[in-house]
Parts: sequence; structure tokens; C-alpha cells
Amino acid sequence: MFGPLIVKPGTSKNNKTGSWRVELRPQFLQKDCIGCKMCLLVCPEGCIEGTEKNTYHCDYLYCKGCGGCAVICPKQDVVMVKEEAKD
Amino acid sequence: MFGPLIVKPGTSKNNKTGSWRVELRPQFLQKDCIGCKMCLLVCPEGCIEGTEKNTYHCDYLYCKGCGGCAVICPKQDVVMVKEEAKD
Amino acid sequence: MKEFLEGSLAVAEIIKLCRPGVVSAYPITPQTHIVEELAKLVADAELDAQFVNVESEHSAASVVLGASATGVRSYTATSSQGLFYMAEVVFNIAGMRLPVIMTCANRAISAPINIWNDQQDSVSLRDSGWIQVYAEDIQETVDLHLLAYRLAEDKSIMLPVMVCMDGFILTHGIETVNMPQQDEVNKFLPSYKPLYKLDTENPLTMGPLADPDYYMEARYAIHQTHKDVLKLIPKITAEFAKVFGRQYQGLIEEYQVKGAERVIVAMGSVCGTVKEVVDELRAKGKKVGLLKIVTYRPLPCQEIYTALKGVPKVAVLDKALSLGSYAPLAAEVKAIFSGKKKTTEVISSFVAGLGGRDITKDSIKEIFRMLNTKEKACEFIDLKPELLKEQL
Amino acid sequence: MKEFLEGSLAVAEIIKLCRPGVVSAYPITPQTHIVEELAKLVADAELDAQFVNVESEHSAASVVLGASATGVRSYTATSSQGLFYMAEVVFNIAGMRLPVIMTCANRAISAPINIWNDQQDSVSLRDSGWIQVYAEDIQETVDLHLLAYRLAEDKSIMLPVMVCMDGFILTHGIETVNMPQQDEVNKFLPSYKPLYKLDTENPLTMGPLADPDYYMEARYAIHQTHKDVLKLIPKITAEFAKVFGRQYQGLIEEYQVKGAERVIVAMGSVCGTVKEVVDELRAKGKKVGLLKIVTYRPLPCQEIYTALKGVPKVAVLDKALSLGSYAPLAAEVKAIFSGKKKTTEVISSFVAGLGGRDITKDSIKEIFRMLNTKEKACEFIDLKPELLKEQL
Amino acid sequence: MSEHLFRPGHTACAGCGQALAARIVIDTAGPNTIVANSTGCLEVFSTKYPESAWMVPWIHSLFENSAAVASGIEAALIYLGKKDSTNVIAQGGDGGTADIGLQAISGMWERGHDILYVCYDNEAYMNTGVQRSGLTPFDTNTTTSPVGKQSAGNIRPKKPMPEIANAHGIAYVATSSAGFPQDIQRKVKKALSIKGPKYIQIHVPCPLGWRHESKLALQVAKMAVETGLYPMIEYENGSLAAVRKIQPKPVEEYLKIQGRFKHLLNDPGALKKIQEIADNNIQKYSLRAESAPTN
Amino acid sequence: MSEHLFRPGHTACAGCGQALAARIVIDTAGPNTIVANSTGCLEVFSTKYPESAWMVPWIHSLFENSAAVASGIEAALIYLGKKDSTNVIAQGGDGGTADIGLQAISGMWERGHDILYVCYDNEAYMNTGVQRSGLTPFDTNTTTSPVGKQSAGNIRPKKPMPEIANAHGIAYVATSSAGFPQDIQRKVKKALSIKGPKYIQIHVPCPLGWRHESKLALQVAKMAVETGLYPMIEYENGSLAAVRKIQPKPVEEYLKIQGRFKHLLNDPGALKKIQEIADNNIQKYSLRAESAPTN
Amino acid sequence: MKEIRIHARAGQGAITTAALLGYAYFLKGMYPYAFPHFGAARMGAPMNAFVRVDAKPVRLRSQIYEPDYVIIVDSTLMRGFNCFSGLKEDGVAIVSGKEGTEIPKLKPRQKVFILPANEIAMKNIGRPLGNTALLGAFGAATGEVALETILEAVRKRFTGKAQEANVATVKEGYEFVKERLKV
Amino acid sequence: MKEIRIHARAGQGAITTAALLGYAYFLKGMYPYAFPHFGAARMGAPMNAFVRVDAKPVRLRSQIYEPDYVIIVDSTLMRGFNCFSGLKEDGVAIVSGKEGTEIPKLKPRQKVFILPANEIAMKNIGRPLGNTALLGAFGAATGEVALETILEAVRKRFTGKAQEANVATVKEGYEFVKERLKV
Ligand SMILES: Cc1ncc(C[n+]2csc(CCOP(=O)(O)OP(=O)(O)O)c2C)c(N)n1
Ligand SMILES: Cc1ncc(C[n+]2csc(CCOP(=O)(O)OP(=O)(O)O)c2C)c(N)n1
Ligand code: SF4
Ligand code: SF4
Ligand code: SF4
Ligand code: SF4
Repeated sequence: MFGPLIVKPGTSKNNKTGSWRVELRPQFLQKDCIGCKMCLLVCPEGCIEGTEKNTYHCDYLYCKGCGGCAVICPKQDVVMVKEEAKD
Repeated sequence: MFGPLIVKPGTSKNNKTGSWRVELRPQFLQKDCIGCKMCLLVCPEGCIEGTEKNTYHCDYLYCKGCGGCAVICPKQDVVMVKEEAKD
Repeated sequence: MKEFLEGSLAVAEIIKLCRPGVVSAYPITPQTHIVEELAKLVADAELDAQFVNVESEHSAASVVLGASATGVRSYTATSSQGLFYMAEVVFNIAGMRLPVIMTCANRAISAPINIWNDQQDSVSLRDSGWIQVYAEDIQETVDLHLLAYRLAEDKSIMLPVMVCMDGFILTHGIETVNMPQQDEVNKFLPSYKPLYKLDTENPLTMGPLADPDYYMEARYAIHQTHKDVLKLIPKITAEFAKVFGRQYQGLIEEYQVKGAERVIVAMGSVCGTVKEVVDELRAKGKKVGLLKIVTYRPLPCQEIYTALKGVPKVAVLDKALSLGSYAPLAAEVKAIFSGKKKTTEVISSFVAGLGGRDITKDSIKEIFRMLNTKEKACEFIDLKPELLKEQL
Repeated sequence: MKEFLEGSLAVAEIIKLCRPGVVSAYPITPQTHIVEELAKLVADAELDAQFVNVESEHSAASVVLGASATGVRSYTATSSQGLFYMAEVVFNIAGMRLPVIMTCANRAISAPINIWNDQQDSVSLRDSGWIQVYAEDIQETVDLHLLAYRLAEDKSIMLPVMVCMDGFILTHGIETVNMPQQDEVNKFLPSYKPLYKLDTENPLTMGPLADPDYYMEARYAIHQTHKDVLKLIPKITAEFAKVFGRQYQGLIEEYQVKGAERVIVAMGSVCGTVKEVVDELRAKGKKVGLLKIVTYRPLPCQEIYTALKGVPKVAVLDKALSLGSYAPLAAEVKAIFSGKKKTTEVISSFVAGLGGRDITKDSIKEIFRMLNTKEKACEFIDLKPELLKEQL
Repeated sequence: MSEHLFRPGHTACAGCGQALAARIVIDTAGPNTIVANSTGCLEVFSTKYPESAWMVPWIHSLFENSAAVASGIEAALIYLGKKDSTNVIAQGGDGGTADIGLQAISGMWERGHDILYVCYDNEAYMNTGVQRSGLTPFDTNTTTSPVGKQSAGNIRPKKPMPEIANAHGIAYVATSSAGFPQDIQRKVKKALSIKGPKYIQIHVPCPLGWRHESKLALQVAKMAVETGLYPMIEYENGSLAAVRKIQPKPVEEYLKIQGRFKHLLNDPGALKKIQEIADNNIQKYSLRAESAPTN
Repeated sequence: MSEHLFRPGHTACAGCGQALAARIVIDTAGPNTIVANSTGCLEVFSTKYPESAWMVPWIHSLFENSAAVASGIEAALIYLGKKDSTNVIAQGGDGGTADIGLQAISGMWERGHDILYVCYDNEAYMNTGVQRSGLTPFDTNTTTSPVGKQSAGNIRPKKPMPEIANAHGIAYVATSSAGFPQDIQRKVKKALSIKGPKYIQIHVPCPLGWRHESKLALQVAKMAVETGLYPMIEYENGSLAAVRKIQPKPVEEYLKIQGRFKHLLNDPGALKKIQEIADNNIQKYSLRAESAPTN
Repeated sequence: MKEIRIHARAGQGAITTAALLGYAYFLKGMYPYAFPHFGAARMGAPMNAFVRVDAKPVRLRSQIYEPDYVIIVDSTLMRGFNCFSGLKEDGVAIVSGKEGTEIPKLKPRQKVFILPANEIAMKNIGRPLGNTALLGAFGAATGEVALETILEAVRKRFTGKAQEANVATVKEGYEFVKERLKV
Repeated sequence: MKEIRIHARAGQGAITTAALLGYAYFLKGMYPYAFPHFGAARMGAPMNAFVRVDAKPVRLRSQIYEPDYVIIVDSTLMRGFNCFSGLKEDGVAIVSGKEGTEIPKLKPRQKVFILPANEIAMKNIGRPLGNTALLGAFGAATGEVALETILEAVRKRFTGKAQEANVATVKEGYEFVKERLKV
């Protein structure tokens, strides 16, 4: 008998940290994006996806709304907007 | 009640390590000594005394007969001799 | 003066009043607030002490060891992993008879790592030679620190004292405390006059090697001194009562034990919860009580025996384990009755609150409920069976 | 094959036969000869293992922790200060359920510093979750190491084992040993198949934080496994007997206990001396005996009870202290009889051999002599009163 | 995102620089990596039972022993013949590295294990509530080096950990910063291409401990580098091999956006001392760029 | 002799280099000195109850914590207002210094205590029977780095402890040797004249562990310096300030008089490696004298 | 004995609120025990704090499962998570939120008061820290502690501008609820 | 059961001597327990080693206070210190020393054999390590172990030149005593 001891990889996905967002959420305009990948790189949650330009977006289930992606975006193509009551 | 705990300074003098000598003991000839103090400095036991030239000698109660003083003496004025049955 | 204080701040405040010359500690949850507050007091020149920010608990303990050996009143605090990391030094401080005071913010031990409360940390150092006292609430925590210095520095004792307070429950809890005043403290606790110290005026050698011809007597001496501690504590608490007006028996506390049929033996903050339940059940006519252990080292065997000898059913509540054997306190309470004429019907052992598992009134009622004629051996309370299924 | 071997070399030899992949240790008297011999075996390509020369015991324990977690059989050895310096890691290894084997060359604890034998070091880590076994002679020491690996790596157990041998007496003593052969060992101890490990093929997270919702169950699991150990050991020793022809009961050993009126309970090499005295006294018609504790963790309470329940007078001989309380083994033997129908007249507690104080036949006779109807509480044997006079 | 080897759902503060740096490190190292992690924020926020953010084999034992645990892992891999196909990374915070973990790390280096040690330097003990560590900068306000009547914060300079690492004679030592994600990637790649012990120290902002807006994490980190307060350097085989050149900005630029330095802002004397620290770095490592910085 | 602060009657082996060096150190420091000593040969042979060779206040706690104990002593002296009139020395062997004691020492340096740390470097754990330490030289035969079928002794180079000390940014770092008693005196004097942390590492022969005739202790120590295998250097405020110049002798001269190196003598390849170590030192510290050595 | 549970996010000052409320009870001469839910929460993570208070010293050390009152510092917390669990039959809840923040349906005798605490704070303090406004509201809604006592607590704990600002905030929170009660 | 105590200085091979003697007993099929006096002795310091031997496994773990035999590897040890303490009434002592080394007066039935062990060793081995010569003498003086058995032990423990040399040394030690006994 071992009890709580070992954890399976990547199981943190069960923890929906999106609920932590209070004020603001990022909006990925996908207009002027040059696909520099910076937002993806700097997201502390690693919840941004995207392949080429104007495809980048985040997973609101995990996004904590830190605003890093918006600040780093060289084209201001990511903006922080008021949190709406969520689905 | 404390028991064995604290020791008074310099009490090691009660331990006569001279008895450790087996083969050889140093002899301070006090002939060609130039008073360089080297023997006094190098004695691991710190059992050599002396002030000016030809006054250096050791305390056989503690001398372990390592031979360092004899080797260091620039004038070969300290020599190692066979241990005699001691006083 | 009555104040509404967090446990940690109250401890920092009483330490300040005790005027240590050297404070050294290393941060670990839930001890942190104590040390942070002391740092603040020093930064604000409210406490004239050397605050040594060390790189580990091992050095924190070694720093206070060195300072105390130099004849200066010293203080440190730690918890859990920190206490174990300094374990070797902890034994060493007692062996060198240095009156260091340490606060242990009781916390569970890794693995698995867990920052919450139980008493495995200090209990597992019960062999070390330190005097150990456990506090029920913040007031008692404050007062025990003051008593600790007085006791440790007594010329007939010269031993370190560990004041144990339950992590978070007392360190982060806020309640009403009557804080002693500086002048009262000075009266009760004069400045420290060491019996021996590192001093160029009178050079001594401390910490020599003791071979088989000498070692055993040094250990025996500590063991004997612990017996003296049992005699001295009531004297000191009596004097404490004179100065501060608060009464402590100091070794144990009996709550509704007289005439009780079922009594729980416990240490620390859980005693408060037990008292609540005792009152409730007494109100329902149930003859139950609590025996609180304040001084765990030295263990007041005689007092515990006298208190419990009339009690048919005794439950020992441990917040620690000795894996593969009896729970630590349970084993000793059982031992106390070995070979005694008057003995109890049953001494059952219960384990609760490990790693911060909340101990509720129901937990305590459950213990009283299970405290019947059938002896329970190391019964875990509030266990979740579903977590025990294999997942490997 | 019969050989005339020093205890330390015999241990190194049996470890070699157990084929560990990683060996890491830090030197400390009296454990040194074991490690030095293993280093030699690796240097001479007689043992294909990684020998990691670490900078401290804390790292030695951490290295074997890491290696064992990676699925490789690992070995370490230490003593006294070294065991305490790694105390935090020791608890951690058990909590992580890693089947590490450690030899503890039992030695006294500082202060005062003393390199000679008693059992304070391993005894003070009795809460840690490690299985602990104590050897009487070099043959038993060898065999216990082999049993240890087999037990630790059993899929139902997965716990570390500490094999305790008295420093100098067994580590530096030379006697006749029957060394197992490699093929027999391979038969008895197949290569280690971990249940879980650090493996890029199947990535797992080991050592997570367990909050109050989870922690308690992890501790309970270890406690339960210790009960399984008590059941498993006799099975394994039976199998051992088949392969190697040497019989061990594994948990305790009864020597002239049947019909004895006075029995000494003890652990380790002192049991040999006690046996000598028992034979002498038996020859004189005195009804005396010895109960030897082999497995101290888990504590075989039932076996001890069954063995002693007919015995009027029991003396527990501790080579360790829990300062300020009962001697550790004495407290637990007393606890065993708590609430039992059949009980003993008296259980007296004796302390001997601290810091290498020689335990002679007279010491043992003195214990039997003092083992009368009057219970002795933590009676020190062979004490020198003159050393207790104050010299401060 | 599902490719990341450090997954979302961890409980780091919003804007945690350590979380992003740790993800970049492991993504760069790749799946054939085993990680030994010291106790600290990273460990706590990524592996609370029954969840883990890690996709690689990962172990946590204690606060001070990750280097020794990693040494055991490496020894075991050698025994198993798997070392050449597996990276071993030991990592921890600045406290677990420069203070309580230093001895185990020094031992690991002295023995020459093929292990990359990564220090996430957020310049204090964050997991326990922002106490000073050996890597806390001079005059920083922390809970154990508080600003007070007779204190302007931490009284000691930052422990020169990269130099101490380099003095051990290991093959590769580098500093990097969460402000320069690609720089982290490059240095981790490079380190893992070298056999033997290597050390990378990454400056990672901590919104909680440094008291800056979470969205400014990268700015803050960048500014530390551009003021010369956190030089980005590389030592190879004992000697300085490369530095990131800068056009030095005044230290106020960096200090004023963080609460931990608030007390210094209207104290010219204090500011001067901090500027001197930056100037010494700039001179010691000749950080000043002739032209604009390139990386 | 009665003036010595380290008295006869101690139980060191005949010809122990550590015993003589320790006496010179304390005699130089004088009676207003408090010593914190790590566990090790020096502690064991000088303070076996009920005897002590020390005439100054002296304390032993554990193997790994003398630096921290000394830190506490220093803090206490400051509190008592006695620091300025008292020297604090922490001392231990090479194992207690470079291995198990390193973290406490590093912490002491980082905090800037006014303490002289002295390392008696006999290049192995002697008290426990000559096991290798971090300061054991390459290819040395010790009980845990034994010569064997697949081993020529210790596989690692000597840990660069003086450089590690210097990397901490402390004011004074020096190496010395029992072969040069006056050099020890000079450096101890100098160190104690400087406020803050300082480190002196003294090469002390051990007849038992090095397996040389006890009378040759000084010769052996001298030879280590004169071959370039044990450079005598001084760092002040971070940079190399002085070295003892030598007219380099071949390393054989040093190796052949010690049993611990016997296995190397008829192995040209091995000898070459050792000579390289010496040559690197000679070059690194430019030890080569134009004329005859002067001190 | 009364039990209060406060819901907030780490960093939103749940503990300060508990401490302040406890202090008010203390000033009133009662024996409060204020304590956080002991967690390893990082900024933003949901957490809570408690106050247990009685006329005699509180000895019970367990957490609070059946509160008489709940204070919800951040209405977003109600998403997915039941902040009202165990609330007494006649329990009262104080919620910081905008008009029309939806609330799970409650038991008949339970009461809820929603107030724009952050806005109130924003107006007076300049930062959206509604805690003191909620305390004012608590006082009004429960009558447990008089407005004056809460103000005294605030005056003792804050100084200078912060003091004024918070005093105003408390008052406004108090009035806001008093208005509702008139209706 | 027989008990032997060996006196020497740390570094003079007392333990090797005990081990070798024990090994001889072992070869003879007995059960020896050889052990050092556990000390922190440095080279030159007086120390001793013991052998306890019996026909069945030895279980007694205490040191030896009343030896049947003592072997003194270095006569200078007798200065100031009683190496014969506890020697049995009919005990035998083997001493390495020059002719006329003075010996404290013994009990009537006790016997002492003095032999120039170091000189013998010097001659055969080239180093003054009299241990094996003393073992030969022990065999002759006590009849405990046959010369052949001692030689077998030496042959098993030494190789090459060392073996020859020690074999010769043992023999010479043995003969030396045999001579004395003839007289
Ligand atoms: C021996 C020991 N001492 C103290 C602690 C408490 N502790 C856990 S993490 C930590 C601080 C971590 O700081 P750092 O290494 O800088 O990492 P960070 O949390 O800042 O990322 C402390 C003091 C512990 N777990 N173990
Ligand atoms: C924690 C701990 N580990 C190991 C030991 C055993 N031990 C005592 S001294 C020593 C070696 C000392 O070596 P060094 O520091 O080089 O000093 P030396 O004896 O060579 O002078 C060791 C391993 C100990 N006392 N404490
Ligand atoms: S706001 Fe922060 S957490 Fe959310 S997607 Fe952007 S960077 Fe990631
Ligand atoms: S022989 Fe050695 S111990 Fe004797 S006086 Fe000369 S140096 Fe000192
Ligand atoms: S406290 Fe700092 S380091 Fe820890 S999670 Fe939050 S931001 Fe990251
Ligand atoms: S072993 Fe070496 S260091 Fe120790 S006392 Fe002997 S010579 Fe000195």
C-alpha cells in the first residue's frame, strides 16, 4: 500500500487557472500579427498556441490575465480587455 | 550536575609523550648553533626552548623523536642519537 | 496589557522583551512571521541584538551555539525540515549544556512535503536532551518563552529549551493576548550570567573528545538534570504567577479529569478543541476529561500517573508517529502504568491531524466514542480510504 | 565458505555479492573500513558499480536516493554524526518509498564527541519509516544485509532498510564467517525491478507536495506496510534457510527464555555477552534467559509479548537514551504489556555501554542481580561517581 | 501549447518570470531529460498532488540536495548505459542554489558530473514570503532585510555566484534573463552540448516579491540587464567568453518600477551606491556597446 | 616553550605538520584570540578530555560548522563590544573546509564576518584514516581512491579552494606551507590586520597519510612548493598580489619521497600528467624566478 | 459563538479583513480568533480566512464549515465554487459585486447583501480594495459590531490618508446596506 | 577459552599480529575473535589488541582483563605502565627486547620469554617488525599453535619475498624460545 506518492505527467491541466483572471483578459486581434512568436514564448502559463501570423491565441481555461503577451507584442496585436462574464 | 564537559587550558602537559620515542632522540650539541630558532619553530610538539645561540634544547618529557629539528638545523648542531634507557 | 496579536508577532514581542544579544534563524513556513518581525524590530532599533541572516538552519543553530558559548543570550526558531536539517547541531547544543531557546513552529515532515501542522518534527527530536514544552494557545506560547529562558539559564540546569507551537493554528492565528511589560520581565528574567564561556580573560576548552572512560557520565548528568527540571518548573511557575498573575502548573494541566471515566491525553493547540468537546459532553452528563501535557521533555511521569490513575479509559492523541511502532506519546503513557498497582482499564492510541488534516469537534467525539473497553492500537482518525487504493 | 574476516570486510563482500549499481558514502569512524573495501573492489573491477565519493553524508544519502529513484540498486553506510547530518534525507527516503540499504556502524552521539559504540544514532531515527535490524555477530551482519535487499525491494514493501552493527565490536572485530556464494545470492536476490522510476520512456513526477487532503494517507500507508513487513520477514528467512542453510527467526531470538524467571531484552552484539552469562548462571541452576530483538522497526510487539508473557522479571538493556524520559526500548517493552491479561511482575530498565563503556560479564551479572521485585527505572550500569563531582 | 514539456494549470502567480523561464529551459532541453528540482516556488506551483505540470521525469526531494540527487541520477544512468542519451538537469531558486544548496552543488562540480544546473534567480526566498537570500541585491527591502529606522534594506552585495561557479573550473557558466527568452534557449542548447558540469543563472522577475505589475515582468528583467545591474555573460573553460553589450540606462529606470526599491528613490546617496554597482559591472565585464546592442 | 599558546602533550603523530602549523598560527595570533575548530586530527589530538593543548579560549562543536560557530562568536563579541580587541579564528582540515564545511564557510564570507579561516591542508581525511577529500591531488593513493586494476588513485584534480575563496570577493586569500614557518607567521599577521573575512590555506605534511619519514615533514612541504605543485600565493581584494617565486624542480623530487605516490614513479605517462599540473601552476601564477627565490 | 468565513483571492486581503473584523470584536470586549485558511496559495488563487468569536476565549481550533456569516470579497469566486456551503439556515452573506451579480438560490431565511465594494473603495482610496467597505456592510447587515467600533478599529490600524479614506469607505459600505434595509 | 593481549604502539602492527594469530587458530579449526582496543591512537601511542579463542564460536564481546598470555611488541612500553596487569597465575608473557631488559617481578607460576624480535626481523625482513618472530616464540612458549600452523597462516597472508622472510622470522623466533626451554 503506497497512498499519494506518484503523479502522472501533465495532469496540471485539470486545474483551470483561467478562473484566476479578475480584471482583464487578453484579446488576440490577429490583424497585424507578424508571427514573431514572442507572446507564445513569454506566456508564463504556456497557454498560447499558434503557427504562422495571425493564428496566435490563448486558452482562456488557463490564462491568468497577467498581460505579458499584450506588453510584449511588437504590433500591439494583443490587447487586454475587460473580463466579460464567461461561458 | 554536568560531568565531563570543560577542560582547563594547557592541561595536555600531563600527557608525557616522551615515552613515545622508540629508536632515536635529538641531541642539542650547542656548539655551532647560530640561534636561527628554526628547530624551535618546526618542532611539532613545541617542546624546544632557547634564547640565544647554543642555548636551544628540548624537553624529553614530550619530545617524540620525530627528527625534524635535526634535519632543519642548518649547522647540524642537532643530531639524532640512539635512545638510551631513560631516567 | 491586552492586545489582539498574531501568534508569531506575540512570540517576536516576548523575545524582544527577553533581550537576547544574538538572534539567528533561517526562514521556513510556518515559522517565518516570527523571524520577519524580529528582523523588523532590529531594523527599527527596538531590539538591540545582532540579527544573523544565515544560509541554512544548520548554521542558524551553529551561530546560536557559538553565541551562547560566548556567554550571550541567544534565540532561534525553525520548523520541520529545518529542524531535521539542524538535527546534529540540536543534539550538540544539549550535549554542550548551552541554554539556547528555540521556537519550533510544528509542521509535518517530508516526504511527501507538506507545510501544515502536526508535531512530528519536535517529537522526533525527543531524545536530544532539549527540554520541550507545548503551547495550547497564544497566551501560553508567550508565557512559555519567558519561562523557558528562566529555566534554561538556571545554574542548576543549563540546558536548551524548545518551545513548540502548532504551525498556522497558533503562528498565524490572531487572538487576545496579555503581553508582559518590560519591567516585569526584567524582574523575572535578569540578564544572563553564564557559568562558563569563551573568554580571553579566562581561557577554557569547550567540546573536548570524551573517550569510554568519560562519555557515559556526561550523558548521565544531562539525564539527572532533567529530573531536576521537573522539580524546578513548578517553583518557577509559582514565581511567574506572583509577577504576572497567571497560574500555570507547568508540567501538565488537568481539565475535568477528576471523576472522569474517559480522558484524552494530548499536547498543543488541539487541547482547546478537546476542552470544547469535554464541556459539551459533560453538559450531556458524560464523564469525560482532558489531560494536557505541557512539558513533554522531561516527561512528568509521576504527575501523569497521579492524574490518570483513577481513570478507567484513557485515549492518547498523537499528532506524530514512530513508523512501525507505537505512537510516541502513547508508548510512554502506556509505559507509565507498567508495574503500577492502580492501573487503567484501557489505554487506547489515536493518531489525528497529520499534515494539517483538520481536527474537528467530530474528530474528538469520534475518539471518545471509540474509547471503549476494546483497546485501540494507533487508530487513525479522519482517514480517507479512497486514497489508499493503489495508483501505480 | 568459511573465512576469517573483519566485520567491515565481510559487509563489503556481501554488498559486492548483492550487485548494487551505485554506492555512495562519506567516511566516518567506525564505518570507514566498509567503504574503503568497497572502493578497493571497484578500483580492482571486482564490483561493477558507480562509486560516488561525496562531500558529505547529506549528499551520500541524496545520491543513493536519486540513484534508487532511477531504478538502480543502491547502497550507503554511515554512523553517528553522519547519520544525524543526513537525518532529513533519511526520513525523505522512507517517505518516497525507496528500497535503499544502509549499514549503520553504531556509535555514540556528540556532545561530547566520542567515536565508540552505543546505539544512540540509529535508535534516535526510529520514527523515520526505515526498517531497522540489529546484528549480534559478523555472520548475522552478513546475512541481514542480504535479507535487507530482498525485503526492501519486495513489491509489497518498497521501504529502505538500515542494518545496524555495533561499531568496532563488529566492524573491527575479526571472526569466522560463512560467506554466501555468488550463485546462491543471485538465486535468493534477483536483480532489482522497480515499480516506478525516473525514466524518459515513462515520465513520472516523484516527490509532489501533498496538502492536508492527501498527506495523512501517505503516512498511514507506510505504517501499514510496516505491519506487512512483520508477516513477510519469517517467510523470507525461511527461504533464506533453504538456500543458505542458516536458520533465523528474523524478528526476535529467544535464548533460554522458556521457563526463565529473569530475562534480559537487548539488541546487537551485547547479546553474545549476555548468552555467555546466561549459560554460566544456568549452569549454577539460575533460571535466566535472553530475548534478543533483531527487528526493531517494525517492532514485533506480538512476538515479544508471546515470548515474555510467562516471565516474572524482565530487564530491558538499552545502549541509548531518550534524555528526560524512559530509555527507548524499555518504554516500548513496557508499552507492549499495557492492558494485557498475562503480564510480568516487573520490567526494569538498564542503560549500559554508552560511548564504548565496556560491557563485561560482570555488568550483565549486575543487571541480573538488580533484577528483583523492585522495578528499576533507567538504571545506569558501570557508572563512575567520582566523575560527577562538579569541576566548574 | 500541447507540445510544451511544462504544462498550464500550474499555480504560479500571474506573470511569474520563473514559470516562463522554467518552461523555456525544459522545452529547449527536450523530452530526453530528467529533472531534479529543489524545494521552492517552482516545485510548489508545478507539482501539488495529484497534479503535475511536468511532461518529463521529474523528482523533488529536499530544498538543499537537488544537485546531489541529480548526481545519483547521473551515476545510475551511467550504470544503466543511458547517460549519453539523457540530459540531467538540477534546478532551484537562488536560495536553494547560492545558500543552502551550495555545498551539494560544489560537490557535484568537484566530482565533474555531466549535469546542467539551472538557478532561477528571483533574488529572494519567494516561496516562504520574500526573505533575503545570498543573491538578494544590496539595499533591497525584503522581510528579513526590512527597511527601518536603522536599515535601508539588505546590507550585503549580491553573492558572486557565477564567479564562484567559474572558480570551480567547470566548462561553462552563463547568466541569462527572462527578459531575453531566445538567449535562454541559446545558452541551454550550448550548455547541453558540453560534457561535464555547467551552470546557468537566469534572472526571473517575481511580481509578488519585487512588487511590480505582473504585466511588466519582462520589462523589469530587460531593464536589469540594460542598466548593467544584471550582466548577461558567458564563461568558457574559466575565462569570460562573451557578454551582452548594452547602452547603459540609469539604474533608476530599473528601481522605480519595483516596490522593493521604493525606499531608495528619493535618496540620492543610496541611488549613487546602486549606480556604482552597475558601473562596476559595466567596467568589469566591459558591457558598454559601441553601437546598439545585438544578440 | 611555556610561551606557546599550543602546548606539548598533545597526541599528534611524531612529525605532524598540522601540529606545528597550528602552533605557529596561534602563537602569531596571540592570546586575545578565540578559536572555533572543526572535528579532525587537530581537534582530536589536542583536546582529549581531561586534557587540552590550547591556552586560548577554544571550542569544538562539529565537523562541518566551525565557520558558523565562529560567526556566532563574532556576533556575540560585537554585542559585548569586545570584537575590536579579539581575533576570531575558525579552522579545520581540508575536508572540513573544502567539502563538508564549505557551505558554512561560504555563508560566513557572504555575510562579511571579521573572521580568519585557516585550512590545514593535508590533502585527505586523516583523522578517519586517509580517505580522499576535495583537496586530494590527482592520482593520489588514498583509502577511498585506492590504486587498483582500473584505478591510478584519485581521479579528480585538487579543488581550487583559494580561487573559490577569492571569487567570494573577500579581502585576503593566501596559501602557505609548513615548509616555510616564517611565511605562515607573516601571512597570519597580515590577515589579522585586515577587517572582514580572510582565508589562509596551509599545506601540512602528514607522515601517516603521505607515507614519508616523519623527520622529512618540512622537506616534503618545501618540495611541494618548489616543484610548483603547491603555489604559495596571495590574493588581495580579488587580484593576485604576490607569489613565492621558485626555480622549479621536477615533480619526481616531490613524489618519490611519499608512499602515496609510489605507484606513479615507474609510470612516465602519469608523471607527465603531474608535471603538467605543476607547469600549469607555474605559468598561471608565473612562479618562475628570474634569480634565486627570496621571501 | 459566531463564525464568519471570508472568501477572496490570495492577495485580496482576506486575512487583513479577518484581522480587522476580529479587532473590532476585540475592541468590543469579546474574544475573537481570526485565522487564515492555511494554504500554499499564490496571488490570484482562491483562498479564505475565518473569524470565530465568543464572549469567552475561543478554544475551538478547527476550520469553519457552518458559518453564521460569509463575506465574499470577489464575486467571480462564486463561479463554479459554492461560497455559501454550510451557511446557517438564517445566515447572512455580504458580497462585493455589481448590481445584479447573480447569486445561487438560497434557503428561505438566509440573506444576501451585494454592494459595489470595489467601486466604493476606488472612489475613496483610489484602489479597488473593497475590504473595509464590506466590513461596514457587515456591521449594518448583521448588527454584530457597531459602525463606531469598526471605525475605531480602522482608525487604530490605518494612519494618515489611508485612515481617512478607509473611514469613508467603511461608512459608505455601512450606509449602502442600511439603505437596502430601509426598503 | 583462552585470552591473549598484545601490547604495542599504534603503527607497530598489533592488529596484524592479532589477526595473524587468530588466523592460525582459525586454520587449526578453532573459533577466534580478534579485535583491537578501540582507540583514537596516533602513530607511536601505546595501544593494544586482543585475541579470544575457543573450540566453539566466541560470544563474549568485552575486552580482556585477565589474559592467559600477553605479547609485548615493544619493551619500552613497560616503562611506567604495567603490561602484565591481570595476567593469569600461570600466565605466559612474550616480550620483544634485548637481553637483560628488566621485567617487573612476576608471580611464581608466571613465565616470561624475552627475545630480540626486532633484531631477528631486521636480519630476515630488513625492517624491525618483530611481530612474526613473536608469533613463532608464542607457539614455542605456549604450545597453543603448532609451528606449522603459524607458518601456514603466514604463507596465506604474505606473498613473494615477504613470505619467505616472515617464514624465516617465525622459525627463528620459535627456535629461540625452544632453546631457552631446553635449558
Ligand atoms: C531545510 C529547509 N529549510 C527551509 C525550508 C523552507 N523553504 C522552502 S522553499 C524556501 C525558499 C526558496 O527560495 P528560493 O530557493 O530562492 O526559490 P524561490 O521560492 O524564490 O523560487 C524555503 C526557505 C525547507 N523546505 N527546507
Ligand atoms: C558529519 C560528520 N561526518 C563525518 C565525520 C567523521 N570525521 C571526523 S574528522 C573527519 C576527517 C577530517 O578530515 P580533515 O577535515 O581533512 O582533517 P584532518 O583530520 O585531515 O586533519 C571525518 C570524516 C564527522 N565527525 N562528522
Ligand atoms: S495574459 Fe498572461 S497568462 Fe494570459 S495568455 Fe497572455 S501571457 Fe499568458
Ligand atoms: S625530535 Fe621532533 S619532537 Fe623532538 S624536539 Fe626535535 S622536533 Fe621536537
Ligand atoms: S511568488 Fe514569485 S516566484 Fe513564486 S510563483 Fe509568485 S511570482 Fe513566481
Ligand atoms: S594522522 Fe597526520 S594529521 Fe593526523 S596527527 Fe598524524 S600526522 Fe598529524
